[in-house]
Amino acid sequence: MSLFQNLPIAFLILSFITILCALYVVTSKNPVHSVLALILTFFSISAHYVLLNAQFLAIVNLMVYAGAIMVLFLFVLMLLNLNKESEPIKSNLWAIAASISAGLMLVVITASFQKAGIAIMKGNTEEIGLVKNLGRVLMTEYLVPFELSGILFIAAMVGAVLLGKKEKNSEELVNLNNS
Amino acid sequence: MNSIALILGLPLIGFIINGVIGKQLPKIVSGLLGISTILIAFILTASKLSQFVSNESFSESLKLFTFLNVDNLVLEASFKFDRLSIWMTMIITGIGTLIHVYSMAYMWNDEGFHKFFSYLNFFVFNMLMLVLGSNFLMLFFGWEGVGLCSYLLIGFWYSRPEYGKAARKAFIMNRIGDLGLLLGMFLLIHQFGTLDYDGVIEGISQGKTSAGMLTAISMLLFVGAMGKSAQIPLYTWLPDAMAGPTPVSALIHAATMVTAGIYLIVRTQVLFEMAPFTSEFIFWIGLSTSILAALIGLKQNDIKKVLAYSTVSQLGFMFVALGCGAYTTAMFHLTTHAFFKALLFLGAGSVIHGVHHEQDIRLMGGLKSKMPITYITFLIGTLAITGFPFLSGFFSKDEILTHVFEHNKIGYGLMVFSALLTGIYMFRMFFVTFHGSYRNTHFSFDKVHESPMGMTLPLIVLAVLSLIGGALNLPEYLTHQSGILANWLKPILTIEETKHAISHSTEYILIGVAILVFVTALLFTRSKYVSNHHVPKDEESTGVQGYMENKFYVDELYNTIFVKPLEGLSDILGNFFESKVISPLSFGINSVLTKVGKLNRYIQDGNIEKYLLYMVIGVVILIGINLFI
Amino acid sequence: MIALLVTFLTAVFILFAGIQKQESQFKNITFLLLLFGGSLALIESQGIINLEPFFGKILEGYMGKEPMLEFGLFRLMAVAIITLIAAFIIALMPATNRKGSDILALMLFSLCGAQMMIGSNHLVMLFLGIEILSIPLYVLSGSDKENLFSNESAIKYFIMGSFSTAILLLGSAFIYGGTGTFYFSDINVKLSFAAHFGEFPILIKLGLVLTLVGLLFKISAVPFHFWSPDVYEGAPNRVASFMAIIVKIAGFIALAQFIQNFSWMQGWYNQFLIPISMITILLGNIAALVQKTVKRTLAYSSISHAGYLLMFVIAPFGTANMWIIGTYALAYGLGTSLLFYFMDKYSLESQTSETSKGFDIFNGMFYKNKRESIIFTVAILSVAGIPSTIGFVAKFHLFRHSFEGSTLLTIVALIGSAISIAYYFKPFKNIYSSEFSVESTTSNSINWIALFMSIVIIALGFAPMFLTHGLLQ
Amino acid sequence: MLSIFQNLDISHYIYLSCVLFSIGLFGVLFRRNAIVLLMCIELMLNAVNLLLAAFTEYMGDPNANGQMFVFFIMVVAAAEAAVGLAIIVMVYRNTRKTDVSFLDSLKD
Repeated sequence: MSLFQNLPIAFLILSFITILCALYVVTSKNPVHSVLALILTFFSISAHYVLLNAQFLAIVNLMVYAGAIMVLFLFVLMLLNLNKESEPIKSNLWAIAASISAGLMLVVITASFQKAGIAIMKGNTEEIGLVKNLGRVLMTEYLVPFELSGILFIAAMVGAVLLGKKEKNSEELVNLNNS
Repeated sequence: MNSIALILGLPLIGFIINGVIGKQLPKIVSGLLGISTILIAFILTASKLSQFVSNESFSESLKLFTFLNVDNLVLEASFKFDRLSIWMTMIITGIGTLIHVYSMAYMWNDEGFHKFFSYLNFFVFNMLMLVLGSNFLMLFFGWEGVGLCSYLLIGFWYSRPEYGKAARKAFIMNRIGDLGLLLGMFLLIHQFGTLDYDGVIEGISQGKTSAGMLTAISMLLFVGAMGKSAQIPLYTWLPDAMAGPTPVSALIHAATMVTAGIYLIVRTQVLFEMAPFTSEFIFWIGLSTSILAALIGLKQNDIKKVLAYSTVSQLGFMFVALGCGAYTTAMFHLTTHAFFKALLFLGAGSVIHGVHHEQDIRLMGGLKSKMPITYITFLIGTLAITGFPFLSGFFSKDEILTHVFEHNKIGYGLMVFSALLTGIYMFRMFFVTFHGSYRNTHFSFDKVHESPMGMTLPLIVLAVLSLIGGALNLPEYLTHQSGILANWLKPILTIEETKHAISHSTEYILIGVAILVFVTALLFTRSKYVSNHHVPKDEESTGVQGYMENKFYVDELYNTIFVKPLEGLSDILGNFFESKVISPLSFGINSVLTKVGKLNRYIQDGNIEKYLLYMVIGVVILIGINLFI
Repeated sequence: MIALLVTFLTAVFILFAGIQKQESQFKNITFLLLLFGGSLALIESQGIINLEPFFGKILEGYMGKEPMLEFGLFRLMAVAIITLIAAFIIALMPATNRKGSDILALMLFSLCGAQMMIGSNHLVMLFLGIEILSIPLYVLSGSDKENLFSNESAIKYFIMGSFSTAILLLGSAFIYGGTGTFYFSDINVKLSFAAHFGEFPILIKLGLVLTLVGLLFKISAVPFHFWSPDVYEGAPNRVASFMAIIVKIAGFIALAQFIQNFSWMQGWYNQFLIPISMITILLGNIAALVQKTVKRTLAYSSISHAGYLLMFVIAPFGTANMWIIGTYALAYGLGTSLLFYFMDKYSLESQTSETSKGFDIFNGMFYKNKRESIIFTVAILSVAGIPSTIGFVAKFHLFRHSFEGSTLLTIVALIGSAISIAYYFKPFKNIYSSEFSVESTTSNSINWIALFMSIVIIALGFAPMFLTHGLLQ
Repeated sequence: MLSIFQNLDISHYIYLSCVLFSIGLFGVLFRRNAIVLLMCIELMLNAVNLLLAAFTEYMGDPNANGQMFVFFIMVVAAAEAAVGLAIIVMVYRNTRKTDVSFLDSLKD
C-alpha cells in the first residue's frame, strides 16, 4: 500500500477523473455522450499538463483537441444523426476477449516497470514548458519537421476535400439531407 | 574472336532472331537458322579438339565481365574450355544438331514452328552456359535456364491443361533440387569465399574446411543433382515431362539436361572424393533409382513413358558409377546413353509420327514392315541399351558393373538384376511395337508410313554412333591400354582413378554374366511377346492363360520365378510406392500446402475487429517474449 | 533532399494546375519531373555532385545538432530508387479521369512521406514521415468513392493504420523516457552506455519493441499483415500498386536505418525478427497459392516479400548490404509494378465481374498482344527469381547474405521461394494456351515504359555490376 | 509547485498513461462504431502525450523534446481526424452505417 500513502491529492483526483471519463467514453452507448466524456478527459489531461509544468501544452491541448477536433467529431455525429443509442451490444464473449487482450497489454507493459529507470538531464524544469523555450526549440532544432508538417496538412486537406466533394452526377448528398 | 564467345553466342543469336522475327520468316529459313547455329558451334568445338590433343594441359577461357563484386566476393561471368567441358559441348552440339534436323521434319506442320526452334536454341545456349561456365554461378545460370526451357517445352502444347500442370510440376521439383544447390553454393562462399571451380579446389587442397562441412556441401550439391537428374525422390517429373514434343524429350530429357547432375558431380569430384559418406549415399540412391524405375518401366504402355523410366534408370546407373568413384565410367555411360537414348526417343517419335500420334504400344504392333528404317535403327538402339555385345551400351554398362563389383558385391547383384530388367522392358516394348500384328482399329494399317528423310537421317547417324560409340573407351582387356575417354579425362581428374584391381579372368566372368543377362532377357521377352503374341493388357494378371499353350517349361519357370514376383513388385512400386509415397512426398506437398493456405481463410475473414484483436495479441506475445523469457 | 523538394513542388504544381482542367498531360509531366528528381538523387548518391550543402543549413537547424533528415549516400540511393519507381508506377497508370490531378497530387504527397521516412534520423521525423505517407493513402484507397470495396478498404486501412501509429507512438515515448532523446544515434549511445554497465533499461526495450511493431505494420509482416490483402483488394489498382511497393520499401528502409544503429543488439532482436520473418514468408507464399483473384495473390506475394526484406536486418550490417537492399528494392519495385500494371490493364479489359478477377483475365494474352505478353513474362520471371533477371541477383544476394545470419531462415526462405513458383507460373497457362487463341483482336500496341522496365530487368540481371560499380568505390 | 511532487514518482505517470492507453485499446477492440473507434484512438494518443509530457518534466530535458513531440502528435491527430471523419462520412453515404463489423466483404 506504499503506493497510495504519500500520493499528492491533486494527482490522485485528476487521475481518478481522467480514468473515469475515459471509461465512460469507451462504455457509453450513445456516441454523443462519448464525445462529451472525451472532452472531459482532455480537460483533466490538460490539468495534468499544468501540474507537469507544461503550461503552453495545456492550452494547446484544450484548443486543438477539446476545441477543434472534438467539435468536429460532434459535428459529424450530428450530421450523420448518430445521437442515439444505435450501436448493437456485442456478445459477452467478445467483451471478454477484448478485455483480456487489453488487460494483458496493460499487465505486460506495467509489469515491466518494476525497475524503470529514466534518463535525467537536470534542466530548469519550471521554464521548460513556457512559450519562450518551446518557440526557441521549435524554430531551431525542430524547424525541419515543423516545415514539413505543412505537407501533412495540405495532403490531409486535399484528401478530405477529395472524399467529401460532391460528385457531379451524384445525388448522395441530397439524399443525405433528406433522410 | 574468341571461339567460346561464338559457340555460346550463336545459339543465343538463333534464339533472338527466331523469337523476335521468326513469325515473319519462312519456315525453311527459321529452321535452317536454328540448325546452322548449332552446327557451326559443333564445328567450332570440333576444331578446338586438336589443340587439346596436342597439349595435355590446354585450356581456354573467356572472361566477359565481372558479374558482382560485393563483400569481398568476386563473381565473374567467365567461361572455360577444358577437357571435360569440351567433351560435354561436343555431345550437346552434336546431338543437338541432329535433333534440330529431326525437329525440322517433325514439327513442320506445327503452328509454333519458329517458337519451337527459338526455344530449342535457347535451351542449347543455356546448356552450354552450364557446362562452359567456370564457376558455380554460371553453372547455376545455365541450370535454371535449362529448367526454364524445359518448362516452356514441356508445356509447348498448352492446349491440354494436364500438360501445363506437368510443366509446372517439373519446374517446381527442379526448384526443390535447386534449393540444395543454392544452399551448397552459399556454404561454398561461406567456407572458401569464392565460387570458382579452381578456387574451391585450391581451398580444399589447402584444407580450409572440415570434413563435416565437405560432407554437408557435397550432400547439398547432390540434392541439386537429384532434382535435375531425376533421382529418388525427385524423379517423378521426368515421366510427366513426356508431355512435350518428342524431339524435346530426346534432347532435354534424355541426352543433355538430365545429365547436368552427372556433370556437376564430375566437375566437383574433388569434393565428393573427400566426402566418402556422400559417395556411398549417391551409390545407394543411384542403385535404388535404377531398380525402381526399371520395375515401374515394366508395366508402362506408353512408348514414351517406358523410355522415360528407362532414362531415370540409366541415370541411376551413372550415379552408381559416380558413387564408386568411377568418374570416367560415368562420363562414358553418359556419352553412350546420349547416343542410344536420343536414338530411341527419336525412333519413338518416328513411330508416333507414323501411326498418327498414337503413343500406346498396345495399339501398335507389326510396324516392322511399314517402317523399315525406323525398325532397324530402333533395334540397334534397343540392342545398345540392353547390352548386346560390342555395341556402345555393352561397354559402358560392363564398365559400371565391373566397378560396382569391386565396390560392393551386394550392389553388384542388384545391378545385374537392374540390367536384366532393362533388357526385359526394352525388348518388351520393342517386340510389342514392331512385331506381332497391328492392333489399332481407329487408324488403318495402310496409312502407317515411314517417316520422311529429315527424320530418318538423324536416326541413321545416331544408330551408327550407338553401334560404334563403345570405341570411345574400349576396355583394357581388349586393347591392353586405357581407353580414349580415360586418357582424355585423365588430366582434369585430380584424383587418380582406382585401377582395376581384379584380374582379367574375373573380368571375363563378369562379361559372361552380362551377356547371360542379355540373352535371358531376350529369350524371355521373345517367347512371351513374339512367340505367344502376348499383348499387355490393362489387367496384366488375366493374361496368364496365354502361357498355357506354351510347351517350354522354361516359360513356366520364368513365370513363377520372374514374372509373378516382378509384376507384383512392379505393381506395388508403380501403384503404391510411387503414387502413395513418392508423389505425396514430392508434389503432394502441394495439396498439403493448399489445405494450409485455406486455413488462412478462417483468420482472414474480413472482420476488422478480429484483425485488431489478433494484432494486439501479437504485440502482447512480442512483449512477453522480450521481457519474460 | 532535392528529390523531396522536387516531389513536393510537383505535387503543388499538379494540384493548382488541376484547377485549370488540362489534365491529359499531368501524368507525363509528373513522370518527367520525378525522373528528374530521382536522377539527381541518383547522381548525387554516386558521389558525382553534392547538393547537400545547399540544404545543410535547413537540415541541421541552427543549433549545430545533427540533422533530423540525413541523406547519406545509401539513403540518397534509396530515395532515388523509390522516386524512380514511383515515377514508373505513375507513368504506367491508365489515363487520368476527372479526379486525376487530385489523386496524382496525393500520391506525390505520399511519396514525400516515403522520402522523409528514408531520410529520417529522428523519431519525430520518422513519425511525421509515416503519417505523411499514410494519410494520403487512406484517402487514395477510398478514392473510388462509389465502390463499396474501396470504401471498406479505406476504413480498414485507416483504423488499423492509426491504431498501429498509436502503438508506435507509445514505443517512441518509452524510448524517450529511457534515453531522453529521439535521435537514433543518441539513443544508441545511451543504450550502449547502459549496456556497458550490464543493464538494459526495460523502458527502452519495451520502446524498441513497440516502435518496431509500428514499422512492421507498415511493411505488413505477420502478425501485423491483416490489413494488406483486404486493403489491396479493395483499393483501386494503381493505388494498390503504389502501396505494395512504395510503402513497403520505404517502411523497410526506415526500419533498417533504425535498427542498424543497434546492430550490436542483434542477438536480442533476432530472437523475434527471425520467427516473424519465417512466418511471414511461409504464410505469404502459402496463402497466395490458394487465392482466386490475381490481386489478392499479388497482395499475399507482397506479404512474403516483407518477410524476405526482413531477412536483411537479421544478418550483420555493412555498407555492401545496404547496396543489396537497394538492389532488392529495385528488383521488387520494377517487377511488382509491372505485374500490377498488367493486372490492372487486363482486368479492365476482361468481362468478368469485379470480385472474380481470376487468372483467366490473362486468357489468350499471347495471342492478343505478343510483345506485352513477353514483357509480362519477364516481370514474372524476375519476381520469381529466375536467373538472368535482376530478381535473381537480388534474391541470390539476399539469401547469401542471410545465410551468414541464420541458416534455418535461409532454408525456409528458399522453400518459400520454391513454393512461390507455383503461383507465379499460374498465369503462363492462360497467357500461352492456344485454346484461347484469338486472331481478330490482335494488337501490337506497346507501353514503352513497360518495355523499358523489362529491358532494365534483363540488363541488370545480366550485368548487375553496372549498379554496384559506382557505389562501392 | 515542486513540493507537490516530492513523493510523486514518474512511475505513477507511467501507470496512469498505461491505464489510459489500455482503456483506449479496449475501446478499439470492443466498440463497433467507427467514430467511437476513432475517439478511442485519440484517447490512446492522449495517453502517449501525457506520458511524453511527464517524461519531459521528470528528466528535466532543457530542449523539451517530449513536449515538441506532443505538438507533432497533435498536428497528426488533427489531420488524421479530418481524413478519418471524411472517410467515415463517405462510407456512411454509401452504406448508411458506421458500424465496422458490417464491412467484411473483403476477405479470403
